[in-house]
Amino acid sequence: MLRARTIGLGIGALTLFTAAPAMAAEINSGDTAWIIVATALVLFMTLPGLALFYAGLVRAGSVLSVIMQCVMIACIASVLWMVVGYSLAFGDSVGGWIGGLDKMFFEGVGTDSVNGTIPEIVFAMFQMTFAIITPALIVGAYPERMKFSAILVFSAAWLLLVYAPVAHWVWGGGWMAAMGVRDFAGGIVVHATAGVSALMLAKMLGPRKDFPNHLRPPHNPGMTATGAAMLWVGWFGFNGGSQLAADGGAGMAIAVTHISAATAAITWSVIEWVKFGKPSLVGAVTGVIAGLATITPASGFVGPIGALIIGAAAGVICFYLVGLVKNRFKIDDSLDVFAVHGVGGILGTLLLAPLAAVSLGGGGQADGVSMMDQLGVQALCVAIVIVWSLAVSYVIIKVTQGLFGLRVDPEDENTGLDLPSHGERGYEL
Amino acid sequence: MLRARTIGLGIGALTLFTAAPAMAAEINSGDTAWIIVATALVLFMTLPGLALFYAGLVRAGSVLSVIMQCVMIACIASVLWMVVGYSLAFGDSVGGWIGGLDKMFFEGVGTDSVNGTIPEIVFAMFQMTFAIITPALIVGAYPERMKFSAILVFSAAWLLLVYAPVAHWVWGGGWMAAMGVRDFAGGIVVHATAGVSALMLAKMLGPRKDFPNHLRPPHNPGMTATGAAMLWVGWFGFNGGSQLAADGGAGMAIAVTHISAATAAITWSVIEWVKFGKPSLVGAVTGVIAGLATITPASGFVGPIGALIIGAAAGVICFYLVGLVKNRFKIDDSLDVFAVHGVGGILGTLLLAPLAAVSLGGGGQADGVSMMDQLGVQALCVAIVIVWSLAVSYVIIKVTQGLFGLRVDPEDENTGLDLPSHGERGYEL
Amino acid sequence: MLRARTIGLGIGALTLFTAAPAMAAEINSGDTAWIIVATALVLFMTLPGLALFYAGLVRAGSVLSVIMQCVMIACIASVLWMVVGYSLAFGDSVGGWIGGLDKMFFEGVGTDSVNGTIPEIVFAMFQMTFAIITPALIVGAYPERMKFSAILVFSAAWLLLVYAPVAHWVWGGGWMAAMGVRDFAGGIVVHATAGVSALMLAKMLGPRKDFPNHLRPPHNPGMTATGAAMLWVGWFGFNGGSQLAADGGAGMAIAVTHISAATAAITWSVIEWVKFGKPSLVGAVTGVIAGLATITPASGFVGPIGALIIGAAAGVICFYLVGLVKNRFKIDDSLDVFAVHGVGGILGTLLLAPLAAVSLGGGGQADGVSMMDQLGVQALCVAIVIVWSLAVSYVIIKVTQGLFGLRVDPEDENTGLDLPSHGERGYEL
Amino acid sequence: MKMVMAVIKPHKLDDVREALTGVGVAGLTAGEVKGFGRQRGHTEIYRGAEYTVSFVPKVKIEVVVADNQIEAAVEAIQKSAQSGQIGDGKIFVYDIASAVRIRTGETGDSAL
Amino acid sequence: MKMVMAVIKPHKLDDVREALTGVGVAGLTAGEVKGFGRQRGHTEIYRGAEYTVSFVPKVKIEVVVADNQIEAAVEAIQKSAQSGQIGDGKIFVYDIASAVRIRTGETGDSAL
Amino acid sequence: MKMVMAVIKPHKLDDVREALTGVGVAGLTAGEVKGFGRQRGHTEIYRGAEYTVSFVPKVKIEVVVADNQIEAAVEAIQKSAQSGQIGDGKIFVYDIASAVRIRTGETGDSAL
Ligand SMILES: Nc1ncnc2c1ncn2[C@@H]1O[C@H](COP(=O)(O)OP(=O)(O)O)[C@@H](O)[C@H]1O
Ligand SMILES: Nc1ncnc2c1ncn2[C@@H]1O[C@H](COP(=O)(O)OP(=O)(O)O)[C@@H](O)[C@H]1O
Ligand SMILES: Nc1ncnc2c1ncn2[C@@H]1O[C@H](COP(=O)(O)OP(=O)(O)O)[C@@H](O)[C@H]1O
Repeated sequence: MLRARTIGLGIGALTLFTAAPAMAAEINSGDTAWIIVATALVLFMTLPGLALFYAGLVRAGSVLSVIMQCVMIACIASVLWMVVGYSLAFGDSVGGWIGGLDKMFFEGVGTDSVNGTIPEIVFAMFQMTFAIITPALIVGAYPERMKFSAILVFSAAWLLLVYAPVAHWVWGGGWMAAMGVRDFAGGIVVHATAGVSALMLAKMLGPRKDFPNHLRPPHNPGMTATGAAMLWVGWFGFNGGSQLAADGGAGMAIAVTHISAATAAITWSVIEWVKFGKPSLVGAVTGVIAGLATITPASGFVGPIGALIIGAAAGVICFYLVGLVKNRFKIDDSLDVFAVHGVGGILGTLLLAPLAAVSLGGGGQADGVSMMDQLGVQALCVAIVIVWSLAVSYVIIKVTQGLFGLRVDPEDENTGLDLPSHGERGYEL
Repeated sequence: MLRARTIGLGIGALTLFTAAPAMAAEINSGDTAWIIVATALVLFMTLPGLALFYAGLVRAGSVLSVIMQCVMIACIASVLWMVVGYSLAFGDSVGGWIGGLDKMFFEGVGTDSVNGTIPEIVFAMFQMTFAIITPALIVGAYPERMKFSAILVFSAAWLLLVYAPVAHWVWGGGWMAAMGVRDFAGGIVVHATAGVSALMLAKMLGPRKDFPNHLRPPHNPGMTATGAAMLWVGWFGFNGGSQLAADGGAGMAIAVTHISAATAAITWSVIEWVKFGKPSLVGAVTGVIAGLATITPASGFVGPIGALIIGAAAGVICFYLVGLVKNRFKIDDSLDVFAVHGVGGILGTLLLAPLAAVSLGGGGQADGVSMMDQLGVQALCVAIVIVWSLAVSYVIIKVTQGLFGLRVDPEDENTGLDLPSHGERGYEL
Repeated sequence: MLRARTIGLGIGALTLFTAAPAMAAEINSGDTAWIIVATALVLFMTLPGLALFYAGLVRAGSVLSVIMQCVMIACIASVLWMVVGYSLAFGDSVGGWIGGLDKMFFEGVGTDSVNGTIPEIVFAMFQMTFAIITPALIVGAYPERMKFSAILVFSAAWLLLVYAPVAHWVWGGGWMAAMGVRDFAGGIVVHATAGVSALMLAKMLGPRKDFPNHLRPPHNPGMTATGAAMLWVGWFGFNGGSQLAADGGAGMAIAVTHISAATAAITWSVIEWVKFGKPSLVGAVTGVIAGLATITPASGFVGPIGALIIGAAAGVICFYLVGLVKNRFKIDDSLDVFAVHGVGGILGTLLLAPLAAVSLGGGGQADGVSMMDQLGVQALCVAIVIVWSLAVSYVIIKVTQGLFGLRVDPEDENTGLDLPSHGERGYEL
Repeated sequence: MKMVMAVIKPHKLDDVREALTGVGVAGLTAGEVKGFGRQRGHTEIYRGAEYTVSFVPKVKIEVVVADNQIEAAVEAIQKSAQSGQIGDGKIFVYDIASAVRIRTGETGDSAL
Repeated sequence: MKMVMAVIKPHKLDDVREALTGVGVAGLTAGEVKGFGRQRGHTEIYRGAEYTVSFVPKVKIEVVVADNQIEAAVEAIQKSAQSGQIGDGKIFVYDIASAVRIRTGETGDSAL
Repeated sequence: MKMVMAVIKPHKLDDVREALTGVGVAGLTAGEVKGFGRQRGHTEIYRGAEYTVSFVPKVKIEVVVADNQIEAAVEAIQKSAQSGQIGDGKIFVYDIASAVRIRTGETGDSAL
C-alpha cells in the first residue's frame, strides 16, 4: 500500500527526484521491463494507432497526407526531444519555470543513470513518446487543407514552446508540481494543451470548403476503428506506465483506464441509439477515445467506481461538445480534437479531485489537502495552461502564416492532399 | 523446476489461493510486468485482432457491423465483469458452484491485494480480457443477419450465465478444479463454451440467405490475415500469461503455442494444396487459429513435440469439421466458430492428457494421477460443459427471440448491415 | 554500469555462455518478462508488420500472395528452427563452424534450463523470431513473379544453409565471435545475409514484365505505412531485446534505435523534397526502415549522437542505392531489400567501430581493442558473410530452379498472383 | 444489333445474369455505379450528426444482342431484376452500328 | 429520348446533380472512371523516382431525358461542371430507342 | 461522330491507349468492369470448399471519334488489345448525335 500510494502521486511527484542528483536507488528489472514495454505501447499509439484513427475519418484522397503528418511529426518530435526538449522539460529547473540545458542531447543520460527504480534513459524515452503523440493529436484539427511545411514548423515550435514548458511545470518539478497539482498521465500536459491549441489553429486556418453542410462521411470507418483499438491497447502503456513501476498502482491505473473507455463508449452509443435510432461504429470508438482521454489525469488517483463515473461523464459531455463546436462555434476542428481530447482532459483533471475519495475506491487526497483545495489547484492550473496554450499557439500560427502561408491551393483541396502534397495516391485497387 | 512445475498447474491451481484470504506472498515486479503486458496482449487479440479477422471474411457491406459487434461486446463485457462477473467467477466459492458477490465492483481489490506474486487487480484485469474475447468469438456464428440489440442481450446474458460459472468451476476453485481438471488457458472455459454456443445460435438463427451455394467470398482476406497475425501475437499473452509469472513455464507456454500454430497452418495448407492444387491465405491463417485454439488448454503441460502433434491434429481435424458442419449438418456457423474454436478447444483438452507425458517433453501428470484418470476427468468435464453451454444458450436465445426477435429485415440482409444497423458504410474510395 | 557494459557486448558475447554448460545463474523475472515480450514484438514485426509493409507496395492483384509468402515462411521457419535450426546455430559448437545436433527438437531446453538470467526456452524463442523474419525479408526481392513452391523450398534451404551457420559464427560462439566481431542485433547475421541474397535471387529470377518503365505505383501506401509503423515498434524488441536484460543497456538500445529511425526518415524526406518538390509517405517510411536496419548492429554500442549520425547516413546512402540498383545495375530487387536492408546492415556494421567512441556517447571499444582493429574485424567478417551468402544462395537457387522452375506463367503475372497461386482475390469491395 | 443497358439493384446481378443466359445471351458486362432517382438516398451518422447521402449503390449492365433477341433480353432483365420496390432501376435500349470480337476480328452478330 | 453522357471532374458531381434536378431531371446514374485527354496525368513519386500516371480520376454521368429536355440538360451540365480549367470534360448525346422502368414495366418517357 | 466502346483485358489498357494516340485520338475514358462471356470465371477457395466466380475483371474504354477516324480507331484497339486468347473482349460502335467540351462550350468534332 505504502509504495503504491507514494508512487500514486504520479510522475509529478516522482520527477521531483529526477531533477535532483541521482539517488542511490537501484534499478528494478521488473519495473524497467514494464516501462520499456510501455514506451513501445505509447509509440504504437501514434504509429500506427492515431495515424489510422485519423486517416480513416478523412476523404480517400487525403488518407496518406494524414498518415504522413503523423509520421513526420513523430520523427521531428523525437529528434527535437533528444536534442533539447527533454532538457527543457526535465533538466535542472530554472526557478520552476523551465528546465535548463544540462540534458541536451541526452547528456549525462547514460546506461547507468537512474530515475526512481528505472534507468533514466528509459524514463527519457517513455517521455519522448508523450512528446510525439501530443503534437500529433493536433493533426485532427487541420486535415485536408493545411500546407505540409506549415504543419511541420507549427508542430516543432509548439513542442518546444507549449508542451515542454507545461511538462516542466507539472511533471518536471516546476511550479505547478510545487503547488500540488495532480495530473497522473497528462490531462493537463497532453490533452488540454493539444485540445485548446487545436481549436485555435482550426479557427485561424478556416474551415474546409464544404464545411459544415457538404461534408463527406469518413472514407474508411474500419480503419478508424482499428486505430482506436490500437490507441486503447496502447493507453495501457500511457496510463499504466505513468506509474513508473510494475505494481498494484500500475494495475489499478490500467483497470480504471479500461473501465472508463468501455463506459464512455456505451454511453456515446446509447445517446446515438436514442437520437438516431441506431449506434454507429465511429461513434462508439469516439466514445472510447473520450473515455480514455478523460481518465488520463485521474488514472492514478481514482478507483473502479470513479472510473465508471468518469466514463459516463466523458461520453455525455464530449458528445454534446462535438455538436457545439461544429454548429454553434462554427469552427471546423475537423476531427474534434478539442471536443474529445481537450474537453476530456480538462474534465478529468477537475473530476479527479472529488473522485479520489476513499469512499469511492479512490486513493484519497494528498496528506493535509482537502478535496476543495485540490479542486481549486486543479482548476487554477488547468486555466493557466489553457491561456498559455492559446496565446503561444496564436503567436506560432501567426508567424508560420507570415513565413509559409497556412492553406494549400483550393484546387488541391478539391483533389485531396495526397497527390499534390505527397505525389501518391491512397488506393489503386 | 520446482517453481515452474507448481505454477505449471495453471490458473486452475493458482486461483485456489485467490479464493483464500490473501497470503503473505510478495508482489514480484517481473511477474507483474509480464501479466500487465499479457493483459494488453489479450485485449489486442479482440480489438483489433478478432474484429479484423472476422470483418475481412464477410461481405463489404457488413464489415463495420462485425467490428461494431466486437467493440460493443468488449465494452459491455468489461463493465459487467467489473460489476459482477469477476465476483461470480473468482469470489468466495458457494459450494464450488459459483463465486459469491463479495468482489462486486472489484470490492476489496485494491492496489495492495495480492494474487500469487502479482497484484490481484492485475489478475482481475487479465481475466477481464478473457471475459471480453470469449463472447466476442461467437460473433463469427451470426454475422450479416442478426439484430444488434439481440446480439448485445445474448452476449451479456451468456457472459454471466455460461462463461462466469464455467470459469468458476475450472479456474475459480470450483468443483472441476477440485476434480483436478487441467485447462491451462481455456480449452474448456473459453473455446468449448464459445464454440458449442455458436453452433446452437447459428442453428436457431437460420442460415444467411445465400447459404450454402451463392456465398460471396471474403471481401478482404488481407484484413483477415492481419487480424489473424494479431491474434497469434496476442496469444503469447493468452497462453504465456496464464502462467501468471515470467519464468520458464511461461516461456515453454509460448513455445508450444507458437509451434502448434505454425504446424497447423502448414498442415491446413498442405491439405488444400493436395485437394485444390493451391493453398489459400485464408486457409493458412485459419490453420493458425485452429492450432492456437487447440494448444490453449495444453500449453502449460506439453512440450515442443507434443505441440507438433497437437498442431498437426488441429490442422487435419478442424479442416474436415468445417466442411462437415456446412455440408452435412447444413448449419451456417458462418465463420466456423464451432469447427475451429469449439473442436480445437475440445481436442486440446483431451490430447493434453496423453501428451503431457515426460517422454514427449511434457511436464508429466499431476502427482498420483495416471494418464487414463486424467483423460477421464478431462472428457467428463468437457462433456458437462458442452451440455451446460448448449442448454443455457438455448434458453438465452429463446428469451432474446421472444423479447427482440433475432433477425434483421431481409432487405437489410441484402444490402449488408452497415447502413441499416449502424448508419455507416465501410468504404468510400 | 558494470552489468550494462558486460552485456553491452551483445548476444555475441552472451551466447558464448550458452554453449557452455548452464551456469549457476538464476532466472531474473524482470529480464524474462522483457524478453518474452520482445519475442512477441519481433514476431509482430513479421506478422503482420513486414507482410503489410511489403503487401502495400505491390499491385492489388498480388497483395495476398505477398502476405501468404510471409505467413508460410514464418510457419516453416518456426518448425525448422525448433527441429534443427536452433541446434545448428546455438548447439555445442563443432570447431566454431556450426552447432551440433544436441539441441534438435529443443532437446534439453526445458522450463528450467537457463541462459544468462533468462530461461533458455525464452532465448530459443526470441532467436526463433529472428529466424522467421530474416528469410521473410527476402520476399521483397521476388514479388509478383515467383512460384510459391520455389519460394518455400528456397526459404527453407536458405534458413539452414545461410542463416543458421552465420548465426553460429557470430552469435553462437563460433569463429567470428572468437575474433571479437560486434553485431548487436543482426547487421551481419540478419540484414547483410538477407540483403545480398535478395540481390542474387532478383538477378537470377529476372525482372517483372514491366520493369523498369511501366511499373505500377504501390497499390496501398497506407498499408505499407501501417506495416512500417509496426516494424518500428517491434524493432524495440529486436534491438532492445538483444540486450537479453531489462536494464539501462536495453534502454539505450531502444533510444538509439528510435533516434536513428526518425533521423533517417527526415533525411530521406528532405532529399525527396529537394529533388521532387514534395516528400512522399512511402519515402518517409522507407527511411524509417533504413534507419532501423542500419542501427541494428550498432544499437548496443553507440550513444544518441552516434544514432543521429547513423540515421543520417542511412537516409542518404540507402536513398541513392535504391536508384543505383534499379537504374544502373538494372536488377529488379522489387522492394529494395538489398538497398535498404543489405546496405543498411553493412553500413551499420562498419560505422559501429568509430561511433562506439566514448566521446560520442558510445560504450567504447572492447578492452584492449583499438578502433581500427575493430573496424578491420568488422569489415573482414561482413565481407566473408557476403561471399558466403551469395555463393550458397546461388547454389540453392540453381537447384530450386532445376527442381521446380522459378517463375510463374506469364499470363498469371499479368493478372497478379492472388488468383492463380492462391485462389483468392484481395479486395471485393 | 442493339445495346441493352440496365441499372439494377446490386444483389440482383446474379439473378439477371442467369435470366439472360436462360434466353440465350452469351455475354454481358457489368459495373458498379451510383444512382440518383425516386429512391432517395439515406442518412448516415457521423459523430452526433446526420448527413444525407444522395446516391444509392447500383449495378449497371450492358448487353449487346442481335435484333431478334432484344425483346427476350429486355423481358428477362425486367423480370429478374424486379423486386417491386422503388429503385428497381431502368432499362435503356439503343442501336449499335457494329461489333468486333477482338480475339478473332469477327464482326456483326457473330462477334457477340 | 436521348442519353446525355458526361465526363466531369469528381468534385463537381454534387453541383451537376443539383443543376440537373433544377431543370426537372428526375434521375441519373454516375460512376468512377479514369480519363485521358489534354489534361495530362501527373507524376507520382516512388522511392527516389518519378513515374508518370496517364489517367486522371473523373466521374461519368449518364442521364436519359425526354427529347424536349435535352437542351436544358446539356446546358445545366455544362454550366455546373465548368471550372474553366483544362480537364473539365465532355458531354456526349445519343439516341435511346426505348426505356423501361423495371419496377412497373412502364415504357417511354414515363419510364424516366 | 461515333462512340467506340471496347471491353478489354485490364493489363492491355496502356497498350490500347498508346495505339489510339498513335492514330491521332486525343482522349478516352476508361473504367473497371466485370465481364461474363465465353471466358468462364474462375474458382476460388474458401475454407475447404471451392466457389465459382462468374465474372472476370475487365476494363471498358469509351472513345468518341470523328467519323473519318472510326476505322483507324477500331483497328488500333483490336490490334493492341489482342492476345489471341479467349476473353480478349469486344468493340462496339454507335452513333453520337452531338458533343460538347465543357470548358469552352465548343461542339461537334472540335469538342473532342
Ligand atoms: N433519367 C435517368 N437516366 C439515367 N439513369 C436513371 C434515370 N432515372 C433513374 N435512373 C437510374 O435508375 C435508378 C432507379 O431509379 P429510381 O427513380 O430510384 O427508381 P424506379 O426506377 O423504381 O422509379 C436510379 O438510382 C438511377 O441509377
Ligand atoms: N474523345 C474522347 N472520347 C471519350 N472521352 C474523352 C474524349 N476526350 C476526352 N475525354 C474525356 O474527357 C476528359 C477531359 O478531357 P481533356 O481533353 O483532358 O480536357 P478538356 O475537355 O478540358 O479539353 C478526359 O479525361 C476524358 O475522360
Ligand atoms: N453480348 C455482349 N454484350 C456486352 N458485353 C459482352 C458481350 N459478350 C461479351 N462481352 C464482354 O466481352 C468480354 C469477353 O467476351 P468473351 O466471350 O469472354 O471472349 P471473346 O470476346 O474472346 O469471345 C466479356 O467478359 C464481356 O465483358
